[in-house]
Amino acid sequence: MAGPSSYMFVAAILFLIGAVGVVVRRDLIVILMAVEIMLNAVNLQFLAFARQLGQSEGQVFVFMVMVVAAAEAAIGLAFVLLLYRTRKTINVDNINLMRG
Amino acid sequence: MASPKTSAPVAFSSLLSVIKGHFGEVVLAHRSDFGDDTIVVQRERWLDVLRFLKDAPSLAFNYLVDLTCVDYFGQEPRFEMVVHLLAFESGKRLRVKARIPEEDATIASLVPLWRSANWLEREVYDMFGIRFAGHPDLRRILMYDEFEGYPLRKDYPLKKSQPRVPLLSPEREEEEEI
Amino acid sequence: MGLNIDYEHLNQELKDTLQKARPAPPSGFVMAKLDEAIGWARKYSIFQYPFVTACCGMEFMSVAVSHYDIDRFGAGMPRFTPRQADVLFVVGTINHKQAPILKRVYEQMCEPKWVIAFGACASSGGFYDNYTTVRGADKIIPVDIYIPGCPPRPEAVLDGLIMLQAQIQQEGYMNKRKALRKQGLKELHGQP
Amino acid sequence: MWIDLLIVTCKVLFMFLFVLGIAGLLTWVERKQSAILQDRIGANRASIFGVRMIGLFHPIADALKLFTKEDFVPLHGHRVLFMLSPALAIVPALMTFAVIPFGDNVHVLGREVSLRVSDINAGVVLVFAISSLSAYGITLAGWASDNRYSLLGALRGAAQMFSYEVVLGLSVVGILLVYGTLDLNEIVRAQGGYWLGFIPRWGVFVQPVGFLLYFTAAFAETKRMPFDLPEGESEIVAGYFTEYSGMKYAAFLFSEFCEMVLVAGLSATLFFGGWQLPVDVARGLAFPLVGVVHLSGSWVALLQVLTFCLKVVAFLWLLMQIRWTLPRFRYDQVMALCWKVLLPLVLLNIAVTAAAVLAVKG
Amino acid sequence: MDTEKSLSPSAEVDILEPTETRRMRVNVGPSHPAMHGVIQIVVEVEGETIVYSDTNFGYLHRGFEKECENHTYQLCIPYTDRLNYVSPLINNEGFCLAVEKFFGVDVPERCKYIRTMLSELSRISDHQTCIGAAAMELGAFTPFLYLMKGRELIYRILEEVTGHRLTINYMRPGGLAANLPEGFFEHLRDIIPVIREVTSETDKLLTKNRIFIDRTRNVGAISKEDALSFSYSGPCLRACGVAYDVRKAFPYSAYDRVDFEVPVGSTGDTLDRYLVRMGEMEQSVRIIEQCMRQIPDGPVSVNDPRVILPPKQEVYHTIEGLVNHFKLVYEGIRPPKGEVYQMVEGGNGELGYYIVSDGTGRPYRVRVRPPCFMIVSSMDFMIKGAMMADIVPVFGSLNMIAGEMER
Amino acid sequence: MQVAFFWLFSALAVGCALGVVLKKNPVVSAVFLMGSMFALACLFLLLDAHFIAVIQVLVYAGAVMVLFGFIIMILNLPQEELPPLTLGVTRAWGVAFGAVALLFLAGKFFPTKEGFMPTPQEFGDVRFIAGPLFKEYALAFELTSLVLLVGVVGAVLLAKRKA
Repeated sequence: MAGPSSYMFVAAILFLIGAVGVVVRRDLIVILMAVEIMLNAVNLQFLAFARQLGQSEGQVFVFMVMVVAAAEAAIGLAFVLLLYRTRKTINVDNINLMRG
Repeated sequence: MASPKTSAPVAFSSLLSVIKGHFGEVVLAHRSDFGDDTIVVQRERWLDVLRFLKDAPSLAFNYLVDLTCVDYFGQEPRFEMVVHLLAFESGKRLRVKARIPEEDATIASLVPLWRSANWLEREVYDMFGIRFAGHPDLRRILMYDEFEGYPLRKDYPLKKSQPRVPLLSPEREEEEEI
Repeated sequence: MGLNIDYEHLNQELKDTLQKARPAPPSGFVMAKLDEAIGWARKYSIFQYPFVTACCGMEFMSVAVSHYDIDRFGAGMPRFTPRQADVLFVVGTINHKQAPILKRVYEQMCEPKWVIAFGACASSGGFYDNYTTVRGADKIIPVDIYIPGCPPRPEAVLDGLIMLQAQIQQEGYMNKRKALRKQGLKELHGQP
Repeated sequence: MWIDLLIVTCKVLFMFLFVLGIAGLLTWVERKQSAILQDRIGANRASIFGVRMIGLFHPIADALKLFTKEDFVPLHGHRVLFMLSPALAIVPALMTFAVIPFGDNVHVLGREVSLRVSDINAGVVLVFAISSLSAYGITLAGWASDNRYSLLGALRGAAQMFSYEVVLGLSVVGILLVYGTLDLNEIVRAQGGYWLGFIPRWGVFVQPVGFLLYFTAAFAETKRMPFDLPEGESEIVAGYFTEYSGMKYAAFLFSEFCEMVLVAGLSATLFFGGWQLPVDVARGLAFPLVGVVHLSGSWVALLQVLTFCLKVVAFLWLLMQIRWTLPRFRYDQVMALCWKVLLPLVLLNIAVTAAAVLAVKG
Repeated sequence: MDTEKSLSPSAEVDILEPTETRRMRVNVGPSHPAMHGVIQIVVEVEGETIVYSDTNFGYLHRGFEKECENHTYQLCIPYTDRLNYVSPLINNEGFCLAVEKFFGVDVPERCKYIRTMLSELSRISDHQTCIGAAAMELGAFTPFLYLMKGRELIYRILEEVTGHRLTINYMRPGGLAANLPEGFFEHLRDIIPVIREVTSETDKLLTKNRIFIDRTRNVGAISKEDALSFSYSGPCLRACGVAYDVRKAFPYSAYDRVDFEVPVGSTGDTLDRYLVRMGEMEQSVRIIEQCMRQIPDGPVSVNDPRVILPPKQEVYHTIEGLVNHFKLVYEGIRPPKGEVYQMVEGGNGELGYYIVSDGTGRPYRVRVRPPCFMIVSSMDFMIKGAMMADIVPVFGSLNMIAGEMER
Repeated sequence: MQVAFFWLFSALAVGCALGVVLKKNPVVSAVFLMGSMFALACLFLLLDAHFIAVIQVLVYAGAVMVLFGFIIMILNLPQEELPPLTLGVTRAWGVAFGAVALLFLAGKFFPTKEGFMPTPQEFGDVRFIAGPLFKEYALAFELTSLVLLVGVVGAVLLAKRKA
């Protein structure tokens, strides 16, 4: 039987991959994807705990996280588009100014 | 803009005198055989004359019907530019020509007057090799860029083809050429 | 008419030629049946690529309308991407400017493929014999069926299509056909 | 245990055969339907042993030919994704049928068996979840082909399917509010019976606007004629599947037909009473001379399945008819239709329905 | 289909110039479903909006003008058939009228009416093809087949008269190849209602179709002034609101004796071009009906040994006839030295022939004024800033006929 | 059975996540991310959260990832513009941190054998979530709708703005 600890382990690994991805990659879009992985890892954790406790709150939070993630993706990608228009690049190394 | 023939057409003779009054001796010859009025003008004044024909309110040949060229091979000057005009208001038609020598096959472009002259002049360039001074985009239009020579010149042989891809069965080709 | 043609002899000659061109029939009952089935499928499922250039295009449209209805033969579906087409209809005059494009389209088609030269111009250049026209599509790509006429009547087109169907039925399985075509091209180009 | 397994296998098999069979048949129907519409005869020459069967063998010939056609992979495309995307297009279309009920529960071998592959109580949402995946098939296909027409087609397809999914999902909310369940079988059951003795209690009568919106959005999802921009033949040649040949091309064609069947099946299930018979079989069938005939359970089940199939076929006919009548939209028009017309309408529909449900149920 | 990335003969454009998003360059044609196989439009799109386009053609240049210089006048007529191959009779007529202008011959009345009638039939088939093809490219396949069905009937009646469905070679300088066959008018009377019915069916399917209107209204609109500057003529010019029609302005054949209207549009967009064509089909039917009523009996060719072959009776029985026949066939008809320009109203507008004669049996130069050459030259101008999908209806409504445009 | 499925889908999810980070082509990354989402949805199913699983597929796989793909294709960047992985100083720190964390995980959190507590029958049901969602967390729910609205408006504003 796979218990909460197994899920925690998987979720942690996923989170780690996401975090390393954010640090290591330079492509802004991929960075956004890595953030999505992290959010999903958290979701998994939430659900595992909800299941363990037999409560619905965990699921409700997952719901909220998904909404926020979707909004984040939309805004983030719109930002990427705008960035590409102004800077002709989406490489984070080349984007080191807030203005101009 | 009404349909043609709303006002009486200008008589050919008065037209000639109007042009003469404005330019002096620019019309080299004129005739009107088979009912078509024709004037031959100096090549150097080509654009000016046509602009005048288009803009002068009494003439108003504002519609470019056609623009082409004829190769009188063996005569001098060799080429003849031919432009057909229509005065939209009066329904009067006029043919304007200019002779171009072979050694200096250039003439002024009519693109500033009519936009349709763009492609028509490209076609004449493609087919006869006449260069148009002031044309914005003079390149081949019907033939491909690799094509050498100007096919509608009288000295271009009818059957001299320039394939772009190697043709299959060349031996059969030779057979047919005989 | 006063022409004295030995049709018997001509027919025999034609048969012999076809026999020579045809690959050897597959050995074994199953293979033979499979061959036949695939030939059957191919002949009734002809997706055409209409390479329409000139006047013949008008008659090409006519073939599709209710009076003639090419769809009855299973050839009613034009595919405008060469990858999905089986039969290339070369409809109309090909000139030297168009030639590389025709060749390209033909090369883009996937095996097995056939070519129909639709009309006099595509078959032989027609009465255009000058600096710009290619004297027949077979100067550029191998052609399987020639439909004469300027332009051919729709009945002639359907007749040509039925002839093509018969030819497809005769031909063997794909690999063999591929080999055959390669060999043919080698002969045509005169080099490996 | 093994009986359950057997039953599930049977259901899966039946579902596959049904969908594949109907989708295969649809290629024939499409040809014949267009032929009838256009005053032609249509394909009829393919014969086996001299039997022509009004052209029914033509789809078989097509399939066999496409099987043996050369399989082409573009040199500069992404090879793996190019191979993967036809599967991505066709699998979701097939998967969604798992939750569509073909009939009421029946008793077989001493146990109650529902006539659908999977009993998931969030059926409606699952359908939309899975079918939203089919956008990947076309997007990746277009991208992996390394062809500009394909890429344009993929972009159009992604934008279109993405937009219409919103309307599609929301248009069903009205029905969900009325029946208060996400289970498709429950929805169908609630549509049994009559108002005033003769109007069937079908969803379309409670949600007429919802149905129209659903049908439009679903039609757009199938990428068929007025909405066939992703493959818009005269503009971008064949759109996202320009570079596909042979079986992979057939997979795309097939997925399109499967989606049509899905749209027809869902329309019937959600809005037209699904497997509900137009007559009340529970009281027996009254024939003029024979008298009242009572049917056994299995006969009723059979009739229900047949009714469902008939409804699906009727919708398919409608889809065909529309496809061969209308010209194609332009890209911005499709988008404007979705976001400026359908979306406000669908939100209004939800609001009105919610208010009505609240008023009726207290 | 990445047709000819490397073959493209087009001008070099710097696509690296600063833009908002990456431009994509798409080759529309030459072998493209909407381009009738012979025209290539290189478009650069930003998203779906066209920012630059370049039209290339010449993929059906067949050397018409060069061929004519090497053939006798009669032998040029089959070549004219293949100029605008959708309405070949009008092309025949223009060439014959031009040659007749050299000789100053006036063809018999019956011939004029037959020419008018057959020209109008050709015009109907031309417009049917144009509308049908444009509708098909918009995705409406069914109206296309309806219209083609109607066109098929016209082909059949033309075949009855001329012996061929499409490339007709029926008219001669000075008359016609043959008189009308028996039962021609009965047949014509039978098909006119069918043509009207086909037109009204199409009308029902398209004119009030919301999608069709959305796709065509305000798409590819061109103003009067621009249209005249581009030397527009025919239906495309009339859609802009200029009622210029060669048949009205410079009547030839029997057009001055029939009553017809010139349909005119207002905005010059694709929808107007469609509506003008629909209106013209109706007017053409009216002209045909009037011709059927007015047509007199009599010969169909002038009795002029300079242009028309003598009757077979004379060829077989008199030496003058035989010599005349021989000379006409072998050397061709010999117009006097000079040049003429003669125009007719073709399916696309003013179709003019400019012929230079050097007094021999072969024309020194034949130039055709192709109406759609000028019209298509405005293509780049019209589609700039439009959407990618707009190319299809705009191009379809311009009715480019490659045979005429590229000759 | 359950355990086998758990490990299968976990491996899939982790593998796909690695693919997202390691593959240099963003489209391939997106496809891997979709695979990862799908595997996670299966894991949710194993946790009896049917509804959430379906929503996961609908929202992530169906919507968010298509958006990603769309943007990647619109930009259509040439590959060489972005080298996939480079190790600068900060990145080296990142990787080092990751490695340490992984070791820590392996030591501390390695999965034990124990299973879940028994859960209520209706755990994955819609009603089970809907109750608290619309009662106790109604304010949060409404706030998320506000977030979504702001997201929509913001995205449109950003994308429409001329640079």
